[in-house]
Amino acid sequence: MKVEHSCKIVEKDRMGDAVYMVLEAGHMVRASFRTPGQFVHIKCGDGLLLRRPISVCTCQEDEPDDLLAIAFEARGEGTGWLARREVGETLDVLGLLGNGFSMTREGRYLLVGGGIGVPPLRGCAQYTGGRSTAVLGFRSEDKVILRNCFEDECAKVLIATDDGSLGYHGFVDDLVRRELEEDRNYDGVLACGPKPMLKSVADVAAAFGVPCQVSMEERMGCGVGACLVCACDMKDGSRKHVCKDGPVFDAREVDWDA
Amino acid sequence: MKVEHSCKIVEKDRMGDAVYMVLEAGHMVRASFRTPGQFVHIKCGDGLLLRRPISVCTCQEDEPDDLLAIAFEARGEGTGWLARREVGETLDVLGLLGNGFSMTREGRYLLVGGGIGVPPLRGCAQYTGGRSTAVLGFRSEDKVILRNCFEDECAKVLIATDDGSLGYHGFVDDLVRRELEEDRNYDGVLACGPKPMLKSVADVAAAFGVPCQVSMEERMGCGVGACLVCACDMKDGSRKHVCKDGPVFDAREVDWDA
Amino acid sequence: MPDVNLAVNLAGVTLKNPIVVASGTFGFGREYSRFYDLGELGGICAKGLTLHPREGNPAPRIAETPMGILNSVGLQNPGVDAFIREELPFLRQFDVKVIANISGNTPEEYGVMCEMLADAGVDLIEVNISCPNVKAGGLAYGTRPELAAEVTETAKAHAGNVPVMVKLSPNVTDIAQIAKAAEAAGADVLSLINTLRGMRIDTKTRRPVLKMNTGGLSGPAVLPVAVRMVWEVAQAVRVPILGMGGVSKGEDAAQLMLAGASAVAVGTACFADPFAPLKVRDELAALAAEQKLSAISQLTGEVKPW
Amino acid sequence: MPDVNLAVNLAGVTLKNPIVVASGTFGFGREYSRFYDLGELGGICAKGLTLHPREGNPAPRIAETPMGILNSVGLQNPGVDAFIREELPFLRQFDVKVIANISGNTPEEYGVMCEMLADAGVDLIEVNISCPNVKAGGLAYGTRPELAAEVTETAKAHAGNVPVMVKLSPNVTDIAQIAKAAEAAGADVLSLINTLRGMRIDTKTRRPVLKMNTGGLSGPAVLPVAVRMVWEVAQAVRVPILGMGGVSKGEDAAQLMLAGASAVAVGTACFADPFAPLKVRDELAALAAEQKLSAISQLTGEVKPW
Ligand SMILES: Cc1cc2nc3c(=O)[nH]c(=O)nc-3n(C[C@H](O)[C@H](O)[C@H](O)COP(=O)(O)OP(=O)(O)OC[C@H]3O[C@@H](n4cnc5c(N)ncnc54)[C@H](O)[C@@H]3O)c2cc1C
Ligand SMILES: Cc1cc2nc3c(=O)[nH]c(=O)nc-3n(C[C@H](O)[C@H](O)[C@H](O)COP(=O)(O)OP(=O)(O)OC[C@H]3O[C@@H](n4cnc5c(N)ncnc54)[C@H](O)[C@@H]3O)c2cc1C
Ligand SMILES: Cc1cc2nc3c(=O)[nH]c(=O)nc-3n(C[C@H](O)[C@H](O)[C@H](O)COP(=O)(O)O)c2cc1C
Ligand SMILES: Cc1cc2nc3c(=O)[nH]c(=O)nc-3n(C[C@H](O)[C@H](O)[C@H](O)COP(=O)(O)O)c2cc1C
Ligand code: FES
Ligand code: FES
Repeated sequence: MKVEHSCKIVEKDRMGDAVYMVLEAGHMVRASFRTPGQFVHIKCGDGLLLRRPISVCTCQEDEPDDLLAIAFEARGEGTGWLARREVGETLDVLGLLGNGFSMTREGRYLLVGGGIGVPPLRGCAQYTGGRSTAVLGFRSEDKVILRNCFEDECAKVLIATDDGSLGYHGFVDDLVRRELEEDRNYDGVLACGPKPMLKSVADVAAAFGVPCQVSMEERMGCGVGACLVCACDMKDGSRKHVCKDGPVFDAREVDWDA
Repeated sequence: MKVEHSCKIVEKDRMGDAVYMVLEAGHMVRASFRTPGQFVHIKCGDGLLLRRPISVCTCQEDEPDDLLAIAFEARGEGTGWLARREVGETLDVLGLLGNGFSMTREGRYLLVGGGIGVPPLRGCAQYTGGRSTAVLGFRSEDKVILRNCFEDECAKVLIATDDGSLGYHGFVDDLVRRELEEDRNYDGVLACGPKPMLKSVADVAAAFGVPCQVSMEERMGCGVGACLVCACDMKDGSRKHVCKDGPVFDAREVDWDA
Repeated sequence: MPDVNLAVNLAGVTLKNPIVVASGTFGFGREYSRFYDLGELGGICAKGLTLHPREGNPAPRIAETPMGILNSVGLQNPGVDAFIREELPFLRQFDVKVIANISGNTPEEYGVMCEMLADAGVDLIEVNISCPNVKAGGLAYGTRPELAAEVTETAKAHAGNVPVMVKLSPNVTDIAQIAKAAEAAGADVLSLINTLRGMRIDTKTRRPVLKMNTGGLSGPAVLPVAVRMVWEVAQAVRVPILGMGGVSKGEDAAQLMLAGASAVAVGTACFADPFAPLKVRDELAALAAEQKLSAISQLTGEVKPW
Repeated sequence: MPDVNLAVNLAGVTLKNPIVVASGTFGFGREYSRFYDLGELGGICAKGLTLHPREGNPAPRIAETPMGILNSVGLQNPGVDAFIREELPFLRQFDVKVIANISGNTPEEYGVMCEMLADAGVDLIEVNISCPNVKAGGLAYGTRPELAAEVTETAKAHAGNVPVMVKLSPNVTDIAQIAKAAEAAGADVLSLINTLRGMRIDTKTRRPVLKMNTGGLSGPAVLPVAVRMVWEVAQAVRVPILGMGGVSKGEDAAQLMLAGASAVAVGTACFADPFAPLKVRDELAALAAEQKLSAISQLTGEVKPW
């Protein structure tokens, strides 16, 4: 695995509360891209010992530098620091790390994202060349991100908001159920978002017999599989590691009651 | 005492290995200037818990902001950070702190400085309106700082270098002896520099019966007299504190063998 | 934001807010009184006193470490007499609780000092059994339950109506054991943590930076150790706790309170920012207001362990 | 700059340089082998092993503190058998000393593991008597001299020719006492420090960040405690010391060596920078060259106390 250390910020946009950044990533994508859903591990200033994991939103090989887009919310000290970086500054980035969604370019997937879990699904949308359907959930209309991108890059986009200020009034799992009732011929459901949402989506997918993969979050140390802190409880009683075995897992393997 | 927190850097110059900076200091000088030889306590970045003490080189009341000049060498992490600050940035400064030289504007003093101990003596030179004599020692010619200032602001300037590359080849105490042999009518010897130098100068001054004051250095915590870490051993067995009782002490009171 | 009642109670002593300044980091308050009204604070732990004046250890007495400092002041102080004569009247000008901090070489010395200070009318006596810098006595009392108990008993017997607070050392295998011994011996309040013993070496000169070779570690670096120890002690005793160690933000103080502290002391943070105790107080109040608490004391011990 | 001989000796085991990676922070080396040749390191302490496989503690297992981290992994590992079968052959591909780290619930378990690992041919066995995360056994062994001695003796009796290194806990009143007990019981090397116990509380949820409530503190915050303890232990014993705790720069490693360590382990620093061990090695070599040393081992124990 090639690890690129120093990535230059070449684009930065605000999307509501979130920040979208494009990085020049050297050979990082060429060296370690496998499928959408991988992540990068970013050093956020000198005062914080731990890097912050952020999903790859989209990435592409390019000359001389690969390009890598991330989208994140400033939630605490680390992402707060990151949100204050400007175009031209460089970031210390480890990546691409982890296993993304197990998917093919020819496939057609139901992409289900909640809140700041939406960005990595954009990579999935692009990967499948416009064939997939996106179901995106947000708290309210002003939290909606990347909508235009998904509309350009998906066959169909359904939006839900918790307060009904845009699209369906309710949660994404309702929309997933409706969509699967109409059409269960998806190659899979690919989901990223808060754990309760993932669990509900996994239940719905299981009810329709559609394979479901979920991207899990856990606090990380090394980000590469060495320190074993990012444990994710599996149904069989074992503990796998989000950074190395994941972040994407088969929904059936995860112990949802842990 | 008024403490000004945020001082803007309005001038920055390199002087060989040293950095000269002028700060806009609000009402700091008006509120707390007593005599030359006081110091300021500067926060050097977020990663370092302790402020760094730096002598006031010169200062003046001004409107709207008093002006304060410091000169320092980048020796470690803190002063290294400080040396990288640029005009327009602001520094978190506590000051003016401590007791300077006990002197009068009408007096005529022999000002003795060694290396990075030279800057505060410039304030003494200005304070006595050109009447004083300066004896300045440096390691070599390229380490000489503030020479022109002293030449403008003193009746006489003698320079010594350890390697003889400029002026007298040897140490300042030799020059002090010579000067006092010629003229012992000084109101006092005021010295700042490394401890061995201070001791030698104090010995010479004592031999000629001229009162001598020395500016001492010690590692500091609070800088204001509360934590008692900056102990200086006195002849009488007591321990005074550089930040509050000093940094300037009567040379006869100091225990030079501690 | 709703108004939060900041007053807290330490064994009958009411502090107007839970922020105290830690012993040894604030002198006798004179210096910081030039920055702000000391009445803004809940309490002031004065610099550690001994029966007789002490000049303390030789310098250097301080070293910097990652997010911490080491000190080896060694209890420089003018003696309990001079404190009562010269410093206490000064402190009494302010509307703030005055806590005297004492170290003795023998239990008897603790007793004598308690009597003098109780007569002089301090609000609380903090018995330091944990100072790691003095070779005689200091360390041992804080590391052995039976010695901690002995000192506590003697202090209590001589402190009259003034509550006694015993200050625990973190340099022990089982701090809860020492805490229980002090409580059983009559301690009215426990304070913790004192400094962790540490060392820094100048690799160029090959000398320890501190002239005493080792010193006491304080500052943000020790906060997680302080939180853990306050939590352990809170589970072991019923007396109130003054928590300290590495507090520099309201959030840090809230952690110590949730772990079990009734009040919180700020020490090392004063060096970087003389206003740190007031900043911590305001941030803590804001945090409590956000959580819609009516009284700051509602934080104490409210951590929900897994 | 002159060439400095970086080789050091730990009880007959020659490390080509004094930089080891600390147990639990480097897995079994596979992950970092993708970043650089593991042969660049002096030694690798493998992730802590137990007799049977363990899944460790529930997440969250990590929290950040000022210049430190807390962990509560709880010895997740595939068991000593799987290590010997699957991991050791992998590590053997590299020109690096392999140190197995073991934790047991009983002295017998330590004995069984030592026998298996000695047969399998590891270079050194690190006996962890200090892991603070496992309720059974772990903590107690490291905090009582007689238990430390018992485990050490059993380990030695079963380790054959493989030297035994005993890893000490910093959560004790007197680490020199434990060190002496381990030495007297036959320990060939001592390693220290393991993690200091700490806690962090999320003030919003009022939950400890770690699911185990408390965890082990490591990282730069603990460096001054590590330096002090290595110095104390070095004065108390004659066996060589592997020093660790908060090393992230060559300067830090030099402090531990001057305090008495023959070699130095880098742990937490790997998380921020996978190349940290190599950076520390190079900076240490540069520092030694500046001091005109011909061998890095000339630093060991050379602190000049006041
Ligand atoms: C695989 C993966 C992909 C992610 N992708 C994205 C993304 O694309 N966009 C985005 O906005 N966020 C993403 N997150 C969440 C993001 O990592 C956290 O928001 C971030 O770590 C918070 O750091 P902080 O310093 O701002 O918050 P703090 O709360 O101050 O962080 C304290 C510590 O907790 C950790 N932490 C806090 N929240 C989380 C969390 N949800 N997951 C993991 N660690 C956490 C931090 O990394 C840090 O170590 C992802 C998380 C994972 C595990
Ligand atoms: C009253 C006073 C006035 C001073 N005036 C000047 C001045 O005008 N110009 C100038 O260049 N230097 C001056 N110094 C010295 C200056 O404070 C140190 O060079 C500086 O603190 C070094 O910090 P650092 O982080 O760069 O070095 P480091 O070695 O990394 O510092 C580590 C710690 O040691 C302390 N320390 C290191 N050296 C000294 C020292 N000589 N004196 C006190 N503390 C020290 C630091 O403050 C810090 O806490 C003065 C010192 C004192 C006490
Ligand atoms: C310079 C200094 C001097 C101290 N002197 C004393 C003392 O005299 N008596 C005492 O009980 N504690 C003393 N302490 C310990 C503090 O009161 C406090 O317990 C410790 O510093 C942890 O808090 P902090 O991290 O907020 O500083 C001292 C600490 C420092 C830094
Ligand atoms: C995530 C993590 C896991 C650890 N696991 C072990 C272990 O299995 N066995 C052990 O003896 N020490 C373990 N340690 C302790 C380290 O080996 C080391 O003693 C400690 O972290 C101090 O060094 P550092 O500050 O360089 O990390 C672990 C430390 C961390 C951070
Ligand atoms: S973060 Fe280290 S194993 Fe996942
Ligand atoms: S630095 Fe605190 S008393 Fe001088």
